[in-house]
Amino acid sequence: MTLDVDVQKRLGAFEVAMRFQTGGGITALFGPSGSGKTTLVNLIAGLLRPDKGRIALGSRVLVDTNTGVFLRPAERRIGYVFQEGRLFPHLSVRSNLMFGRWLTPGARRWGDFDAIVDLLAIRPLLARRPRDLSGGEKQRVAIGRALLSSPECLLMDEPLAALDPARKAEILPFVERLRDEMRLPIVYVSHSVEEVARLADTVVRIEGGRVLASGPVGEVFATIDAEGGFEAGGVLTARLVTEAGADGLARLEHPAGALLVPHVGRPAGSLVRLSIRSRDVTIAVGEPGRLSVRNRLTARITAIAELAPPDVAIRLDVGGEPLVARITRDAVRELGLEPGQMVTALVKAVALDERRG
Amino acid sequence: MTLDVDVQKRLGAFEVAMRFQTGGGITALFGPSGSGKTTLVNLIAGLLRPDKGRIALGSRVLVDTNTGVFLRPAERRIGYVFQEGRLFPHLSVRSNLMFGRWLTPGARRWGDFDAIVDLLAIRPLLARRPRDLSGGEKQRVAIGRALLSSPECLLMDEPLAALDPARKAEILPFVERLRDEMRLPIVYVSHSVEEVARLADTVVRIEGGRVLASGPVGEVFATIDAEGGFEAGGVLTARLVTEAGADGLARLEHPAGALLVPHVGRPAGSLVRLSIRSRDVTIAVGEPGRLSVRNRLTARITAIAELAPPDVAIRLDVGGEPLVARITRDAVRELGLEPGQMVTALVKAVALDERRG
Amino acid sequence: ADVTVFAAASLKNALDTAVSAYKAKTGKDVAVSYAASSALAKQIEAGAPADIFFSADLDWMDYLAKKDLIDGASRVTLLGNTLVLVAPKDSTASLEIKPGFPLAEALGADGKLAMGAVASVPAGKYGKAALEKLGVWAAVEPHVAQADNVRGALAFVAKGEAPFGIVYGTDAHAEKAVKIVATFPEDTHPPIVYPVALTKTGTSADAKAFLDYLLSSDAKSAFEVQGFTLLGSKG
Amino acid sequence: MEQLFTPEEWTAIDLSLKVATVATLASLPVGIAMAMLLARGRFPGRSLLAGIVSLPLVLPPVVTGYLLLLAFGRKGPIGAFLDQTFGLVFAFRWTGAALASAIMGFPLMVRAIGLSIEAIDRRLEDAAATLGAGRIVVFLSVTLPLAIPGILAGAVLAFARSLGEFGATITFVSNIPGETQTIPSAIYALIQSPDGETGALRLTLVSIVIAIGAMLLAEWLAARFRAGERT
Amino acid sequence: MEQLFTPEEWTAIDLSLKVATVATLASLPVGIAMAMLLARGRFPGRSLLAGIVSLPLVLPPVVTGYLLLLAFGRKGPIGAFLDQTFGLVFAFRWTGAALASAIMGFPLMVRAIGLSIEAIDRRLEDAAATLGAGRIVVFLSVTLPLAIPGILAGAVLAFARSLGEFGATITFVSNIPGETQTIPSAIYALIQSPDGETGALRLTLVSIVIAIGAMLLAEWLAARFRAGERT
Ligand SMILES: Nc1ncnc2c1ncn2[C@@H]1O[C@H](COP(=O)(O)OP(=O)(O)OP(=O)(O)O)[C@@H](O)[C@H]1O
Ligand SMILES: Nc1ncnc2c1ncn2[C@@H]1O[C@H](COP(=O)(O)OP(=O)(O)OP(=O)(O)O)[C@@H](O)[C@H]1O
Ligand code: MOO
Ligand SMILES: [Mg+2]
Ligand SMILES: [Mg+2]
Repeated sequence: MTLDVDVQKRLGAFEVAMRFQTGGGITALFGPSGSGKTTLVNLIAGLLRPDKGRIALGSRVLVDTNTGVFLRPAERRIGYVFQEGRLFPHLSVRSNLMFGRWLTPGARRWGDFDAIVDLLAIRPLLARRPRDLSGGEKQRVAIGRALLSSPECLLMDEPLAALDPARKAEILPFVERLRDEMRLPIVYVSHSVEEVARLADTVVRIEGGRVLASGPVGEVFATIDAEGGFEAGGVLTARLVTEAGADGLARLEHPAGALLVPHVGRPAGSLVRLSIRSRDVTIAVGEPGRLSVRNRLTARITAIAELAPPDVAIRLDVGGEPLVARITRDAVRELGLEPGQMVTALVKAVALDERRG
Repeated sequence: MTLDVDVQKRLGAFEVAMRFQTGGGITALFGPSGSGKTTLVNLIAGLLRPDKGRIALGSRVLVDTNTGVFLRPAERRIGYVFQEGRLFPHLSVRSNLMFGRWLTPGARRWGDFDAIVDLLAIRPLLARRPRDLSGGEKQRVAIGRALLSSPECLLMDEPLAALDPARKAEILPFVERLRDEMRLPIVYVSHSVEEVARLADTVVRIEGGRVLASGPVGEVFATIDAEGGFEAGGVLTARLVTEAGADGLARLEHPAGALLVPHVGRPAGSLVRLSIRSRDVTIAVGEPGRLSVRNRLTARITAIAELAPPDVAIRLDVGGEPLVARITRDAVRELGLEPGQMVTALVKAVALDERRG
Repeated sequence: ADVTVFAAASLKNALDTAVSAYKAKTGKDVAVSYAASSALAKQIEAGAPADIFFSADLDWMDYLAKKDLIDGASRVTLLGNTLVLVAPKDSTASLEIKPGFPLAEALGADGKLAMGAVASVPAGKYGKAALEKLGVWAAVEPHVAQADNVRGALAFVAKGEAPFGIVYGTDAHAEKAVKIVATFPEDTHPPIVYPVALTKTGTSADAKAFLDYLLSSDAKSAFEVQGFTLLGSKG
Repeated sequence: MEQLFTPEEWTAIDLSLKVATVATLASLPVGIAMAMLLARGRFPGRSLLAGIVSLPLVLPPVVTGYLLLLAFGRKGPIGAFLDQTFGLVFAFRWTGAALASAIMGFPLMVRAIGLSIEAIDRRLEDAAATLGAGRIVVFLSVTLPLAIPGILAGAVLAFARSLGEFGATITFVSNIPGETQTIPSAIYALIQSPDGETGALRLTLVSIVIAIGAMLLAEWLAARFRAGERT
Repeated sequence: MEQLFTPEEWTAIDLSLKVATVATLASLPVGIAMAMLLARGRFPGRSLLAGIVSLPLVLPPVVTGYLLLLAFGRKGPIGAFLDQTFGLVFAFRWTGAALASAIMGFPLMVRAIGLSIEAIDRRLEDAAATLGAGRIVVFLSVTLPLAIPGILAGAVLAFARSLGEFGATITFVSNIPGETQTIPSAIYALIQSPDGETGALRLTLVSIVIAIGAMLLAEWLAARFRAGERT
């Protein structure tokens, strides 16, 4: 389901004018603090009215100032995980979770209460009131509440910011499953490059109320990285050859070489997408020696961009896909790297987060 | 200034019983969501009274249930950056920031309003009310407000969770400067291994209301990693040889080899601490080829621990300091690694966050 | 109730006694609504289910008569009362009421003369008339504290807040904390009378029977005990 | 106990309780709706409406009673209409006493509820809307429960006012024992009689006991509600 | 305008304004303190105190006025003490009218302020404490400003009640033109005379105008405050 946004909105002195389109799946909104991400999400949810413009989700027009269409939030069937929780203080955790569910006609319900409660590890909290929850617990309940309202689209505003890595590691695959199994379009705001690189199909880069760039995650991240400050390397698409065995590694085939990745959980032959952080890419000229690094990809240097010292971004063509390596200028000099040169890109196996295509 | 904690507190069904001591500097509280971090911070701030126990900051006893001492929060001179902002809704951002400052006698004031406002990039917000701020903006104002109250100790509960990487990168060194220049003891709650590894002098690992481990960051993290789930590798202490030149790299000397690190900003000869993430360590057997990896440390394998497949933790002795590498079991087999073996630990220069000792 | 009487509040004690005697005798139930005569009159005008109106002055009875809401034939001016000057019980003041008597001087600079509201409360109206007739109103007026009914005025004197007050003889009799300094001669004020009548809707035999009872000698003692004089004449 | 009060006083106590309870409960829905309208509505004449709602507070009770008599009396336009259409009579009935009480307590109720409604974080209502709650559901499931402190306070104020209300009631429905003679009217009548003070005092104490009972009940409910919010 | 009212009526209007204003302003600090005590204090007898504060609402005004007369009259224990110690006299003075008004409006004021205080997020007060604010500073800089909606509502209720108060005032300080004859006393007197209705109506309208003016002022202040919170 596509999301089509073309809106203008003024809040005090802050002006939003954004236009982009995504092809469904997970759309990451990425941008500095105060850039307008939450404002955009509120516009999609219907909590703010655009001064001018149109938002459509698939064939459903949510708002169009030209035709005067404005669906109220309750009519949009969009789940929203707020940046600040917003749990109902007068209801128990259980009632908070069930709130949207009660309001959903049986036929439109999906998701299993118990499964979601266990995934979020909030079963011991069910009888409590929000006031007695920790920051991360509140956020987990908020995620559960939005999911259990059986939305047709999900807005998540920094949903995992307050969570520990272990919890994040459990929830992230679940978000992916929502996209894949429920075919739920998700708008995901995050400051974490890793989260975005892993989850997003489309990235919308926002700054000062405008869209700087939008498009597939690989493309947008490759640009971002060249400008510095971020650590996204690229996204590669590979074919699963054999699923993980006792050693826990699945084998994949990519035009630039074989790849090893932790368990994939998909049938052999599937296309799998892998996100790689630029700082996890090491460049070797000639034979790399006996290293613990598992993945060796044949790559051609397409460009070398200076970042803030001591860093340099090496743009690579890896079997036709872009990938950025971030190394020191010192290394570039010593290895004598230059555009056009063929090198080996080394990527630690454990650094690969598997993504479904 | 040491922080001495030995408290018991019951909140509903949740029981806290924690005991630890830190030697000043930055103490990171690290633990899963709902483990009791905020509860502990509230006890230190005086917002909760322990059922039993004692907390002392240096020679000042903040609370002691045995002697009946209980300093009220206002008497503790402890700045607190709350997990949820808690800005005063009826005051402008400027008044929020100045709130604690007005209450501080001139002689005890430190910190420069303009410098802090600029560091946090909140100057354009000064005339606004908290209601009109974005999530990250609120959090930055909250940091400023706590700092400008000229505290003698700072409690920061996930202060950077809502911020983008660029902003974090600006604020983190400032927190370090507070510790170093103001000699401000800081208790820092974070779920980010990177933040903790970079900032903390002492790490207190908390789970289920108890202290699992506490001690210097290197030690605690090496253990954590061996247990899996985290990515901390270790902390190395090295001597600065030359500060960064045009290439942006400072050269350091460590018993296990030379190290290259981005700008350090300390006089030559200083001891510098470097935190390394386990997944950024590659192991080479024999002479590595021509790689972009800058740092090559001679290491001896002290132990090999299985983690969840496909991972294995290789504990290394690097010039007398512990370091953990996280590689695949596949690589261990192929390279024939075993305890006692001498190897080279490769660490990408850019993966080193410099820390002051 | 078999009969509903709207009666001025100052009649409460006397009428309550009469009602219970009547009830004991006939088994009939009589409900009395006590309020200010003005309020009662306006309620009757608005259709109140009153069978009998027992007013504390002629004005409000006339008001209803003019609107043709009472049965003029049944109207009787039943009771009379006196107007007295009272002082707190421990007061040593002694004054004789005569034209130009030194009431203002007796009050002193700060003392108040407690009265019912002189524009509306009957006792206040009578008091004002009397003082005017005696030629002391102008001197006394700045000292007057007006209460919203006679009981309020009486309370000011009883509690020692006001050195003098003008109330009905019936009230002064019953309040042990005040003493009567002097009684206003009858010719100084319009007659203090309590007319009673059936209303236009009070046509039941029970209503007529109770009114007759009030006029009968059986009821006499109930009124006299409270200090009323029985006029009992029609008109 | 029976001997403590005369039958007439018992009747007054009974009636006062009935009048105060009915007045409070019957005006509560209207009070909530009015508070909602005034707190949330943005329409021309809003301030005027707020002013009109407050009138019974501003006017001497006797005036309010008199206006009620003119409007709701048997011959008054509204009174006649209600009588003919629904057979609903207020004039000189206990229902009229309840109406007078309800009207006198109304401004207090509306203010208290309005304060609570205005203190509600509207972002919670937004959150409910994203979960599929239409306006009515949002109101019933979020706004109303969060306004409970104000609703309870408003009910207590109205109930207490009703117990003390006298001027409007006696002016509107008179002071007919067993029908419209509430405790305050009875106290008034007693005060009028020379030796009525002890009777008045006894009834006053009854009022106080009832009011404190109502207040304790409301506090207990509020505490239960707060406890609910916490545990 | 001058001809619209008799000089006596002008005096009553003037006096009512003075009495209502003084009663409201003078009771405000006490009302805030009492609301704070009841909302925050945890001491035995708290409910009892809450009950006592509400008494003027529960008792018929005449009874309250009578009790005031007993206590604050020249011969009353408190009245005599205040007279001798501070030369402060309430009996038959406009100050007594203000006292009666203040007491009648007090329960309304305390409830409204209490509602606002209870709605305050106490974590903000905690935050102020960690910034070095002692209890008094916390109160003045956080609690008080956040309670402004309740304080304004409480002041309006008390002011309006004062404009309509009559029974307690006349019973306590009687009805002395120029000294204690407020608008309601004047209206009452007019209503009691067969031809006073038009006069009563005129004065009633004056009351309404004043009350609506006060309400608009309070709403404007509240709006300013809310705007302040927002921009
Ligand atoms: N008043 C209370 N009653 C019962 N349980 C409580 C209460 N307050 C906190 N808890 C529980 O105590 C535990 C510790 O809470 P705390 O806020 O200290 O966690 P935390 O470590 O800060 O977590 P997070 O990282 O999610 O913020 C949580 O499980 C929480 O649910
Ligand atoms: N009502 C308002 N009046 C004026 N400015 C506003 C208002 N609401 C938001 N803003 C401003 O609009 C900008 C965008 O806010 P928004 O909440 O969308 O940011 P964000 O991208 O979500 O940031 P963060 O990552 O910090 O949450 C901010 O600079 C904020 O200060
Ligand atoms: O109640 Mo009256 O009319 O003053 O006697
Ligand atoms: Mg945001
Ligand atoms: Mg916490």
